Amino acid sequence: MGSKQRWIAVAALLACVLLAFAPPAVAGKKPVKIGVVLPLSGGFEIYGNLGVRGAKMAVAEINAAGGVLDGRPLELIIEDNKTDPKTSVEKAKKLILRDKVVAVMGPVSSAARDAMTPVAVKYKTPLLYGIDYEGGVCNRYVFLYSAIPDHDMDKMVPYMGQKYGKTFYVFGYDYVWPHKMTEAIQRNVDKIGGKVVGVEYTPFGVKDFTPTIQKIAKSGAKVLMLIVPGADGFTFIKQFTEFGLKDKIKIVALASDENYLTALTPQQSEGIFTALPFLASLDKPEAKDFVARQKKMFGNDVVVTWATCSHYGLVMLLKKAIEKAGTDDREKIIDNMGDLTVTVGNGPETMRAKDHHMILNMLIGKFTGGKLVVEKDLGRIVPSDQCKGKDLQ
Amino acid sequence: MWDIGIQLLHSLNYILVLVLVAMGLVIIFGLMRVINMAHGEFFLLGAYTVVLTSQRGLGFWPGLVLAPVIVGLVGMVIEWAVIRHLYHRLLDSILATWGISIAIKQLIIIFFGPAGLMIKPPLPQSVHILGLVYPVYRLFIMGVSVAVIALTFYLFQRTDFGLGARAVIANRDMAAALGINTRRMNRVTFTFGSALAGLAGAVMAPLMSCDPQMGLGFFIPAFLSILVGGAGALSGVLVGGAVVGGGDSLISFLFSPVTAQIVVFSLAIVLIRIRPQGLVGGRRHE
Amino acid sequence: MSNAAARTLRAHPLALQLVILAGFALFPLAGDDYLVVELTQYLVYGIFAMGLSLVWGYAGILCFGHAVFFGLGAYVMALVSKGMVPGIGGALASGWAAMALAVAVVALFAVLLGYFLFYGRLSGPYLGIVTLAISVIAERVAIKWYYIGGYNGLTGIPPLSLGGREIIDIVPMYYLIASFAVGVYLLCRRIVASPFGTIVAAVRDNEDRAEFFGYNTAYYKIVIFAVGAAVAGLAGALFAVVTEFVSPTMIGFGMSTEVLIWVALGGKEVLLASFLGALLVRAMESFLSDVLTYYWFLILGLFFVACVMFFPRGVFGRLLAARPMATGAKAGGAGET
Amino acid sequence: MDDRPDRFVHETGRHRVALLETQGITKKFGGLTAVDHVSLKLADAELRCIIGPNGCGKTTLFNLITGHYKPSGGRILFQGRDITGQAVHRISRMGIGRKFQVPGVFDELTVYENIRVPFFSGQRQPMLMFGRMDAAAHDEIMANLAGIDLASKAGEPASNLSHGQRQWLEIGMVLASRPRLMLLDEPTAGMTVAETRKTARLIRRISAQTGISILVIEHDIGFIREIGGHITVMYKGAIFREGSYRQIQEDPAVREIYLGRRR
Repeated sequence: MGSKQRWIAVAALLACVLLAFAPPAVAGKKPVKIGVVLPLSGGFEIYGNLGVRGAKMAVAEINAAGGVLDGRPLELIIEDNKTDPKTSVEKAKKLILRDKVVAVMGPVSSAARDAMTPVAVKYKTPLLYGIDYEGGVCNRYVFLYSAIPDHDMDKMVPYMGQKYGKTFYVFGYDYVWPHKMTEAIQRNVDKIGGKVVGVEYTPFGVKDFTPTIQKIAKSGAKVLMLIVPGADGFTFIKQFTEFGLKDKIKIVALASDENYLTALTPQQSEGIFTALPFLASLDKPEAKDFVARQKKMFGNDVVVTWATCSHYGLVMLLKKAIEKAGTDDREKIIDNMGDLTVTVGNGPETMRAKDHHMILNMLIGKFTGGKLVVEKDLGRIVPSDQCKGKDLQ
Repeated sequence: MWDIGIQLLHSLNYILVLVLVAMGLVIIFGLMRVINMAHGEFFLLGAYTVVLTSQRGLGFWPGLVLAPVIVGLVGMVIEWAVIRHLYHRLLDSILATWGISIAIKQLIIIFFGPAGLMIKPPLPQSVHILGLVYPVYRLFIMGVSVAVIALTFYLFQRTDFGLGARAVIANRDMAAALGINTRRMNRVTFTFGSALAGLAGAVMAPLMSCDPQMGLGFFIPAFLSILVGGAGALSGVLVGGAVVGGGDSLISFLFSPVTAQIVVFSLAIVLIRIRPQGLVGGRRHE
Repeated sequence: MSNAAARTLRAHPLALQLVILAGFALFPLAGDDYLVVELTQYLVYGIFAMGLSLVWGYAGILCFGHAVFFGLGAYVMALVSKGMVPGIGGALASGWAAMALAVAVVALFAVLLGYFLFYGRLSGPYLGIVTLAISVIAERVAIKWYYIGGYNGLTGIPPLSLGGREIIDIVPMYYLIASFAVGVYLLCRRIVASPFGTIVAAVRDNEDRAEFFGYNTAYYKIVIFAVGAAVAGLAGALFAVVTEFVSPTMIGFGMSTEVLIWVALGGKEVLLASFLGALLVRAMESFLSDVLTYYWFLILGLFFVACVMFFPRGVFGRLLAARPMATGAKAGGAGET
Repeated sequence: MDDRPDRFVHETGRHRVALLETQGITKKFGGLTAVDHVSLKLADAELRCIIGPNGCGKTTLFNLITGHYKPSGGRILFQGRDITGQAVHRISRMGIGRKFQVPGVFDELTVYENIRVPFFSGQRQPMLMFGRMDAAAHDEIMANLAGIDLASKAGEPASNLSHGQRQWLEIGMVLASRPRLMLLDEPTAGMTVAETRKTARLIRRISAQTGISILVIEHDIGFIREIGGHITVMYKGAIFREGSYRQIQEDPAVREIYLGRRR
């Protein structure tokens, strides 16, 4: 190959690389853009898809009602973060710098959220997070529509202890969220005078849990706090059931929701407990209405869970904040987002201004006969101040 | 003291599972010197064959029969299309099979979605062993594993095919000169190894949630087993499986699964470094 | 293109590289902010790819765990500059010192690992599997170790400062990383063209023969392994600066395989080809993976197989293969820095 | 061939001192004794051929000298130092260069680079990753290439060379490593008659101009005659005869072992 051809070929390839970056066409109208960074692949896509459906429905309803700021429509720009923190950062930067979104919604894992937070701060863009987490975030630019241990473990542990016995075993994934949840469980077990007889963590992707199951069986625990959501959790429950332990030891599966119904047989899921702010089977008018609207928009087979609600709620909060601020200026939206109340699927819920966490209505759910039903309505729960009196600003 | 018995039972279970997965790998590596990085995905294909038959209402058992056939055929096609061009390029065959593994995994995601899928347990009963409720299906797995090991050993130690295969392992050029069709031998071996991986996947599927990432979880321990035991001899995989599987199971029980993985992997690496020929590997030529 | 320009290029093969350099230098003038931010990150990946190119392309060491060095560099950078390492504070914890320390730690680690691997005469497939297992272990340890952030990683890594001013804005950051990329490229080229580089290539080609010429081949493998690792470690440290966070996904198997694909597709035997391979794959992924979703990885996987089978020198390898010393036309021809 | 003065002139002051000496060197493989108490002395600047039927232990003897095999018994002295059982690269660094039976060139490197690899083996320079070639080194490499008639192929990868050229290239490589002793294992295997003659002249010229001691394993009678020098005949692992070309050629016992082999 001569130098000339070589030069042309390289130039062409380089041009391809650079052209791939070409800026997008300018839109005719000016919608208010909301960025979404959720996992649509890579492991947590179940939650990602739920969030996307919640947000989509909220945007559709708001636009049908005339949009915001004198008729400007909302527009969702959805990016897949592949359940990966690096990609989350890339996508967040893209949404903020190129698409000029007013807010970024997502992601699912705490790791990705922590990675995205500096981006939100650097570019002064609100980050709207809608998944349960371990608590403790205090940041002007981060809003969390999340159940934290104050919401669930503070109620769940005493309830289980009273009903089934005060010996607990904790089995979780080996990362930050399960560890923090273990601390909350330990705190509450101590409070009721019970005992944590064993704590065990597992890496991702383990396929045979027999050593752990054997340990749990021997431990004398009455209640197993299972902090292994997703596919590995299904595998665990399946093997746990096969070893015939479900009758002796009650399982509280953290973050378990309606998705478990499709993955597990009724026999396998029977009797598992969970604590959530919303259940699709909740007998309240707003809950029934919310589920019906989801089914109308996404078909009758759609799974509706608390994650759908939280992302829907976040868009609603954002819309209220935009209207209250009267502008799409991001700092002004942040200033106006506090202490707003929305009703999604389970009564009115409020985003506190002082720490950007939610006052939620909580439920204890139980898997019964292939359904997830309400075992106990815990009512409105006000969590402790996650900023501990520090100033958010 | 029953604890020890129970622990032994659990360890044996995991060891047999590991050996079942590693068997196809060791045949391909021993005979063809090809590291099949797509082995985990062949396992995956086997598992998803069972998922498919279950979804179609055919249930588990037809899937169990179909899986080795289908995956064996896939293996045969891949051998024909890719592997046979790379026999003289060992490192390239690693990379190529690894590219294939990415493609197969993506195909599975495209057809079945990325989420974990579960099938109904085919043998939900359990029996009492050592005062322990033990699932019958686990006994079935152990039975299948023992049968596969016995069959493979029979095939390689007692049949003409096995004699030819061992001749090829010992000296490929000489075997070819003696009229053994090494080309055909490679094809048969790769197909057989793939079929074993498919069978392993199908057998293991009811135990767990099947997701597209499940292959890797078995591939690495299986491979370490082979290298620890010694790739040259079939019996190496038994020893290696016992070391890696037994170690993992025991440390999981005594400490935690996380520790087990780190410790077992590290020990395996050190063992491979000290004895590259494996624990039962023969003398190396000086 | 005019004939005169073509003639100039023919006369100076270096001009090709200068044209590419100019393209990168002028890029911020044309692109919008986001593109500059993206390209900044790709440049870091490109540096990482050059590190693997040295180890794999030039020394023939197939390493399935190169992200271990990348991740280690990033973690050391984060820990030191955040003042989380006991005993290291003050001036030592400044960004530049942290970066130097990151590179040094990675190089040292690679020497130890290399000593362990190469004096054991592990090679080919064994080395592949062992390095793969090492990357899995590294990721697992990073997830398990809470002091370094566990699964969530570390955030809030302070920016580098130059002449008393912090480099946080988009364009200065781009030029900072770009100059690192150019510097690393020139350095690596120099190494490759040196007598040392020739011997490394000889060891790759025929280890026994090289040994018989009196070369301690394990020593050469360890040194080039450490250099490639140090480059990856530098890339990791830069990555920590650019993205302001580190997490276990940067140290594990997934990242290791990604860089392997970039380098294989670009052309492992040529530094610049590996570098451009990283840029090309990342840029295509950024735009195609949204359009093609799952099919993107299917295509990438199949393309990778095709590349291994039919184009072992990658997309750019043949194009950019410049062997200045090969002709023997002029002594010292490689030192055109 | 060109007549330029060769650049690889070594000091040849200490004639008559045995450069290499094997004392009863023995190698057993299981029950087979491949090399059986071989005692051999090679003087400085000597050119010697080793002949013998296939399997008589010639190549094994080379492998013992270069450290590829550890001897079962006996000692090897090089320049009076005991080198028995030393590592391959150490022995090589002491100044024993070897050309293998199968051409051991670096296929992926250019011809020029092939010479470059051994060229630096005696220097500290390879340690320096940023070291450059100086003009003198370059000239020396080109002179070496000219000596083996490959200067015009400098930029081509070695895989492009013909079989004979690869053999010469390897001789050039061994020379570039500045050995005191060269072991050449069948340097003309597979060559045409013309190539063989050219190779013989090349080796003779190297011997005459550089004073390097050369030990050659060969079968080709024409080559051996062309080379001249002393001949050692090996048979069944042991030294069978030693003498000049004429003495060996006329020895009926030598004919016997060769004829015996053909039968």
